[in-house]
Amino acid sequence: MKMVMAIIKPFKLDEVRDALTDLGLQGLTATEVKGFGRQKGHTEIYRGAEYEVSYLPKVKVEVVIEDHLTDQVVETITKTANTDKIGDGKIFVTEVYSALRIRTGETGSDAI
Amino acid sequence: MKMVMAIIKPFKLDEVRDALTDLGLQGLTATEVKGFGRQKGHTEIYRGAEYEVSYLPKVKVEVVIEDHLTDQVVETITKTANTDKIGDGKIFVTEVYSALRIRTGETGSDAI
Amino acid sequence: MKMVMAIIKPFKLDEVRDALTDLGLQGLTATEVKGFGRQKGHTEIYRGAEYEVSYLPKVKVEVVIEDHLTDQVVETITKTANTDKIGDGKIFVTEVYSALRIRTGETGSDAI
Amino acid sequence: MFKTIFYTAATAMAVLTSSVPAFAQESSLGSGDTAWILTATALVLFMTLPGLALFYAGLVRAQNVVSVLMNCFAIACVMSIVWLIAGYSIAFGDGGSGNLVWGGLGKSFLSGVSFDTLSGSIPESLFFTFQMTFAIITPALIVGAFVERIQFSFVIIFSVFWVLLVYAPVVHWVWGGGFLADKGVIDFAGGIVVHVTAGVSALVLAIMLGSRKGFPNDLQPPHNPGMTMIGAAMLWVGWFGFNGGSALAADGSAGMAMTVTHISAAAGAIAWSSVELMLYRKASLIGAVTGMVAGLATITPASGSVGPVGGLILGLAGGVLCFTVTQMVKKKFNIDDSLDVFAVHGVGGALGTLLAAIFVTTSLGGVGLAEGQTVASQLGVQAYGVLAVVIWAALITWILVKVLSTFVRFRVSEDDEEQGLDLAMHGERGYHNL
Amino acid sequence: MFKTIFYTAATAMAVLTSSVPAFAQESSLGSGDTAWILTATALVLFMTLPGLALFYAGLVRAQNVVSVLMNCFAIACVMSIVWLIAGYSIAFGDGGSGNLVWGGLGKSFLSGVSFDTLSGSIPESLFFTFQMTFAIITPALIVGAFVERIQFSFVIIFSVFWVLLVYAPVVHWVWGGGFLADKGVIDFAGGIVVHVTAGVSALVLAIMLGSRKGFPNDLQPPHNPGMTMIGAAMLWVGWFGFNGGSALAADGSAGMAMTVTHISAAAGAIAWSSVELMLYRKASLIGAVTGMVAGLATITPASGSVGPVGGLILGLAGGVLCFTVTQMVKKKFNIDDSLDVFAVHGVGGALGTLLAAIFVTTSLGGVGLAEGQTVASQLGVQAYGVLAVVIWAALITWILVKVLSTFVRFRVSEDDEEQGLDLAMHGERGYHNL
Amino acid sequence: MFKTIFYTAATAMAVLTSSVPAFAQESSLGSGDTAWILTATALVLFMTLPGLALFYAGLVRAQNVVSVLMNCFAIACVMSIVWLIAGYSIAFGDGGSGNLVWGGLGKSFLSGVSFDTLSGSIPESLFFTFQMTFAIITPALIVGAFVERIQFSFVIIFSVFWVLLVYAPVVHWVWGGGFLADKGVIDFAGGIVVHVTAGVSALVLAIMLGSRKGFPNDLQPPHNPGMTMIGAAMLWVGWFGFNGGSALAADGSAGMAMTVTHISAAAGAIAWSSVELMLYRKASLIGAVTGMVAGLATITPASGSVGPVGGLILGLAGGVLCFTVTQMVKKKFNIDDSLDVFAVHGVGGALGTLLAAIFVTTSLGGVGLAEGQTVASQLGVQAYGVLAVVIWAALITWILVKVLSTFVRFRVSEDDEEQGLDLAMHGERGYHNL
Ligand SMILES: Nc1ncnc2c1ncn2[C@@H]1O[C@H](COP(=O)(O)OP(=O)(O)O)[C@@H](O)[C@H]1O
Ligand SMILES: Nc1ncnc2c1ncn2[C@@H]1O[C@H](COP(=O)(O)OP(=O)(O)O)[C@@H](O)[C@H]1O
Ligand SMILES: Nc1ncnc2c1ncn2[C@@H]1O[C@H](COP(=O)(O)OP(=O)(O)O)[C@@H](O)[C@H]1O
Repeated sequence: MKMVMAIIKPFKLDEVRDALTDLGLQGLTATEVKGFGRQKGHTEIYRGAEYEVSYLPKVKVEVVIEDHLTDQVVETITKTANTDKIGDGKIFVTEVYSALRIRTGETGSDAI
Repeated sequence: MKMVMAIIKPFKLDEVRDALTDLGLQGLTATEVKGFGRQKGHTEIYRGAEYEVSYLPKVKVEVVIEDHLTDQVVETITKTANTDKIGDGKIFVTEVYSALRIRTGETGSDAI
Repeated sequence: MKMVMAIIKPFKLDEVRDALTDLGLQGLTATEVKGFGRQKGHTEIYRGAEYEVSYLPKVKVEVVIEDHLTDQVVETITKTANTDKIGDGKIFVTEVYSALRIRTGETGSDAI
Repeated sequence: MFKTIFYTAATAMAVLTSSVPAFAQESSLGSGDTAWILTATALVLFMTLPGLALFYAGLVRAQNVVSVLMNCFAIACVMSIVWLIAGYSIAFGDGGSGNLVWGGLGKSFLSGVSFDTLSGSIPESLFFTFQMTFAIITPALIVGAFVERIQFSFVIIFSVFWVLLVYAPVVHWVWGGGFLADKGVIDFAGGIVVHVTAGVSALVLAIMLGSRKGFPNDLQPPHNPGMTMIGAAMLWVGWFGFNGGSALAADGSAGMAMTVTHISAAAGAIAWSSVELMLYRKASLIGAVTGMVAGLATITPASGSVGPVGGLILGLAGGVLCFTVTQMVKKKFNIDDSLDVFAVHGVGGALGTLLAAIFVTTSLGGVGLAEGQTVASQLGVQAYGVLAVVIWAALITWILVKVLSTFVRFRVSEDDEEQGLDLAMHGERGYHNL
Repeated sequence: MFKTIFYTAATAMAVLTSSVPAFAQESSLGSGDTAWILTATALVLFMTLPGLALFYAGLVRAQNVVSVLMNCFAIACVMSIVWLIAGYSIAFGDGGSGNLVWGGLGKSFLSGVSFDTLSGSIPESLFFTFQMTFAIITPALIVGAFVERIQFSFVIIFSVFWVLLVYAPVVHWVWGGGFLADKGVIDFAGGIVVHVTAGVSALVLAIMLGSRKGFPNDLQPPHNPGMTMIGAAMLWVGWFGFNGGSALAADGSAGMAMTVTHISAAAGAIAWSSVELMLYRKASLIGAVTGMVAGLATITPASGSVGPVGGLILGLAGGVLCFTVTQMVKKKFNIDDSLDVFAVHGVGGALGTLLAAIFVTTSLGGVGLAEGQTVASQLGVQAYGVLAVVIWAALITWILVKVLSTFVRFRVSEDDEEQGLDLAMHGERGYHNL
Repeated sequence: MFKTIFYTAATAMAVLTSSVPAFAQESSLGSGDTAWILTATALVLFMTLPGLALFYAGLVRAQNVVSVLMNCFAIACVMSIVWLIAGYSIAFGDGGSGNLVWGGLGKSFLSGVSFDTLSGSIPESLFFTFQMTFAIITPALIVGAFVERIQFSFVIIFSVFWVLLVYAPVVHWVWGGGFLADKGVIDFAGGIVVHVTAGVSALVLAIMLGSRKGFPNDLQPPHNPGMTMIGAAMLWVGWFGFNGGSALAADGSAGMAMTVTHISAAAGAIAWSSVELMLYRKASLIGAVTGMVAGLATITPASGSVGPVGGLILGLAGGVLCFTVTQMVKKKFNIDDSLDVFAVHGVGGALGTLLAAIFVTTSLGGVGLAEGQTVASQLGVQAYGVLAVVIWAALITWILVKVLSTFVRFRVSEDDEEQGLDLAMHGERGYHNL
């Protein structure tokens, strides 16, 4: 199995989730994160003092899938999360050694 | 080494941590996440307008362990986090290439 | 490619990021997490009732890099995040199978 | 307010005012009355700052919380100066031959008003400030229509013209001796003057501005219902000053106004919650406090005329009707009057204005109709008043938006809307919790 | 309140009232007094909405914040209508031959009360509304006992019966000419009427409902101490209206009531913080504001009788005693009176009621005992009053819970408790910060 | 306050007081005046609790929110007792031969003050409590200078001495018949007494304590601008009691004080926002509310003397000047007066005190100079007053810090500063949102 981890813009989460559901995926996990990258943060000024906010709010999507779906999933996310603007994010794929559904104890591809 | 990543129900965190401590593990990291899965979110109605909240609050537990503990740890989490209800969550296991304790520079199994 | 995942003290985030930027890295992702480890939490007392807060606020830094940078990155983080006090955190390294920049579709080391 | 009473219910008032001897001579200061209006002024300012601001801010996304607070705050500041420069004069000046339509500019900058000038039994400086707090909250009410997508500078510029061209003239018509006062319209504390003007203009603005991205099915829920409830509670408390203070005296009229105001607020909340319970099997906090505001808007014009049972019935009616219209505006007409300004304030204010004609009768516990009026004739007068103001407010708002939007940007860019107005308009974020 | 004074301290009051000529003739409206009670009414409503609501809401889990706010808000709405329908009449009506125990139903719906009906020197409509705000906050205080696990509908139904069967009768006994007034009980602003009734009923409810899951060792800490402090600050400010307004006049009695109230609040906070410092080496914000409430509950019954030094001592005593009982209830008796209603309000109110008998004496700076009373005899009267009300409140609460819980669900399901009442009961969440 | 008026502007006041007959005989209680000061007292307490506390708490890191709230709350409690024990007596007692510098200890514990003792037309107990709320907010203002790094116990101990040695004497000098009153200094509601004393002492403290870690380039932004705005709104509303209440009567002076206060607040906000717009192209919420406070601080000393146009100009001047000094303190002098107490309060208060000499003239709409004064001579008196108090406040603060810091820890450890004072000092955290 693989875990596809995508860092995307927060307002794209719903679209990405819908697109993955359309592929037949049943679950994913999302986390609010702070992104540092080429896209720069901003400066806030309070009473004339400047405060650098160097990060941007992003969402990290983690979805575990069967190996053969990898390309399809990566492609789908790429297409859906794209806005053609800097800061659209990244997709990383890692290997998952095993998976298990807590409720039933099922493992492997039954678990995801 | 392995990283066991478990997505569980938030109120199970304390129990899971206690159970892992009983196994002799000394540390873990928990993150608040939003889970999308078979267990569905809910609808909130404000002034007659419906708002779908499609995710559920979950906690992601990440714990890095020596290889030989993998089965035991997975089993322990499975048992402790189980409520027999949908949405109990998943356990994923991935490979960890190396580990290091920042304070001392120790590496490998000494680091965790 | 590798993903270096470091659990550090929150106020060290800025320094770590600056140090990695100095190495030429262009991006990373940070997440607020709750750490459980040798460093213990604290007890809060409200109206005479005690509440154990067993976790500590930590920040998880995830940065994906080319393989040959691994040692350098781990070393840099170790040096920067160190305060010589308990709870300084850990660094874990995992294998990344592939990377992709959503905006451009670039992959591999171009993507990070 | 008090002038209306003079025109429409002089006989009935005789009973009340008998206990306030100072009233007769007009020229002596009543320290009890002054004490109460000083307080009432503080209470009505409190309704906007922070009451209404919080009420509205809790209902938007977390990325727009600063923007909503800032809209209300900036309106409060700018309208105060506008009121000093010309608003008060237009509303309460002596318009001479044109007095039926406006009060002229003779009282600009409070010219001629000194420390010891009186207005009834209170200092005129105080009457000015009390009225200023009304001139603050009325344009601030409109904010609910255009949150999360409007350009900040447009809000301010629009509000300035709106207060001068819609609000101040209508105040003059109803409370300043203008043509509606002449007709005998009953509007004790601003059902027409405040709620109908704001509600109608809000609807027009919402239509012209267009819906928020995601309306109606993909919006984010109110980010902080508790904040909305705090604001609502402050509105309730402050409304005692709004309606009770409109008696312009510390007397039985103020006391009864406070009583019926309270009863109507409670009844409005109960009505709205009951409808929710029937429809959704759950009563929400946001629903309850919205019903409360509906009850308050409904009682406002009638709060000097009706008794406790009248208050109860107006509150219940307001709660149910405003709920219904809220649904219609969103679902039938697909209009994104985002925080329901028209449905709650416009409709509530109009409803109360009409019902006042019925519940003012002594048989229903009210102070009684003015001499020569019947329920039917008074109802006609009330409807006439509402209609005239609806047309005026809608028309001027439409013209103002058309004209101003050629000079000032009206709506923010899509990117700014997505990111939230806090950063885009004010360079601030509402929450930094790490 | 003022009636008590007539019964118990007529001589002492003569001094005070001499400066309020209107008092003698009873039939003329005092605009200064009216101004103050209008204000005081707003202040007391402010104590509940949003004061108490915030005070309590900050102390629970983030998943129950809406629920606590909604409990307080809904109680405020429903009790207002109950007060109009029958509560006020039971409390302040003329019960004829049964007047020692209740006031009958003759004043239901304020029947017979018009715009110019007076009660003392203020409009009766105002007196009604002022008292209504007390009838709101008293059942709202009980909310602290059952948060995070009670069924919402039970709260409302229970509160209706409780106000009619416990609160309104006790008001009549003490302030409405009932048997405790007859005995000469001193309870200026509601130590017995408000704090003892609420505190005792809270304890009974907490026992019958059972503890929250996780009590006592595995609870989550208060989710927002700052929210609790905001609420506490509003309680302090509002209490000026509560105690100062209970003079029902703007005079020296009101002034001194405000002074001793303030001193006692400050002293209570200092006392509680000092105990914390000694025990834990840290003074917490939640501790300080809890001590403040203890000081306020303690001074309440005595606030028309004692001088500044009396206020200081009552506050210190209240802070220390309430802290102690807080520990006992939780740790010794293992009762989850979740937000310490009994320990803070019940105990504080009773303590102040007893100490009033001592500090009322002129040698200690008070207004003096009523003619014919000694400290000992007055202490007996006070103890009798507290005891009678403790028994009545406990008994009726017990019966009410037994009976009502056969019709209405009392406690939520375990799942709902875990998930939090906000979603389970109201379909809302308190915080949506993304 | 009122005494100043007697000394400095007796002629002008004659006009005003003519409408308050009770004033002449001094011995009879005015229930309208009393009603207003009861209210004003509640309003001024509300300014600190929770107003100022929230205003400040929103500006710090989330890890210090409890600490800031606790500082304000604890100061309120402790200063109340200090005021009872000695502060009031030092300020308003009769100092006999030393009366030019202090009032002695004859009124300690309100000795000799009973329920019916009057001060002017209000109960002296009420005058005491009204003044107490000033003695609370003034040291609480200083909190802004040392947040996020000071030891809690130092705050309390320092404040006790500061109120006794700086605040109470200065009150005596200006309002209690001391040497500045003698000179004829105009300071209606505390420009010198409150804002200059607090501002100057804040600056000295900030310098002696040193900057926060990360100052000036690496600080975290205000964690909750909305919280700051809520506090600011409460300050605005409460300031009506502060300035309007300083008339100590419900009359034209109070009415006009409220009017000019409001106008100046609005003008200050507009001025500050305009500067921001010019410099940064965005107007921030925090900027607007800071300008509002600057406008309020500026009008405070002049609020009994100037007319509406005076209020407008003072507000604008205050907004611009305070903004400028804010920048200078931080950027030029590199002083971490963290929440700009000196730049906003110290400078605003001093500016208003000086400008009062100009705008008091009848030709500019004011009440007129005292007999025998010219603008120039009055300006001299005002400058003399400001200077004397600046020196005294700075000197005593410096000595106090030097002496006290040898007994009590002054600044927390670096670890505690990093972790935040909430946990380190109070064992609490501000937010627990899971
Ligand atoms: N090497 C990396 N490792 C982990 N996360 C990264 C890395 N580079 C970028 N990111 C994440 O991706 C986000 C977008 O990257 P950025 O460089 O801003 O734009 P783009 O994706 O268009 O190249 C960043 O905010 C950060 O969260
Ligand atoms: N394929 C997946 N990849 C990542 N996370 C998943 C995946 N499937 C489920 N999850 C996580 O597990 C949680 C529980 O899954 P769900 O399908 O609701 O119930 P169950 O665990 O009982 O099958 C989800 O809320 C989500 O956070
Ligand atoms: N085995 C582990 N797996 C995952 N995270 C861990 C593990 N051990 C420790 N951590 C994380 O590292 C943090 C620091 O660890 P701790 O034992 O407190 O101190 P130190 O790093 O000095 O050994 C913890 O708070 C936790 O977040």
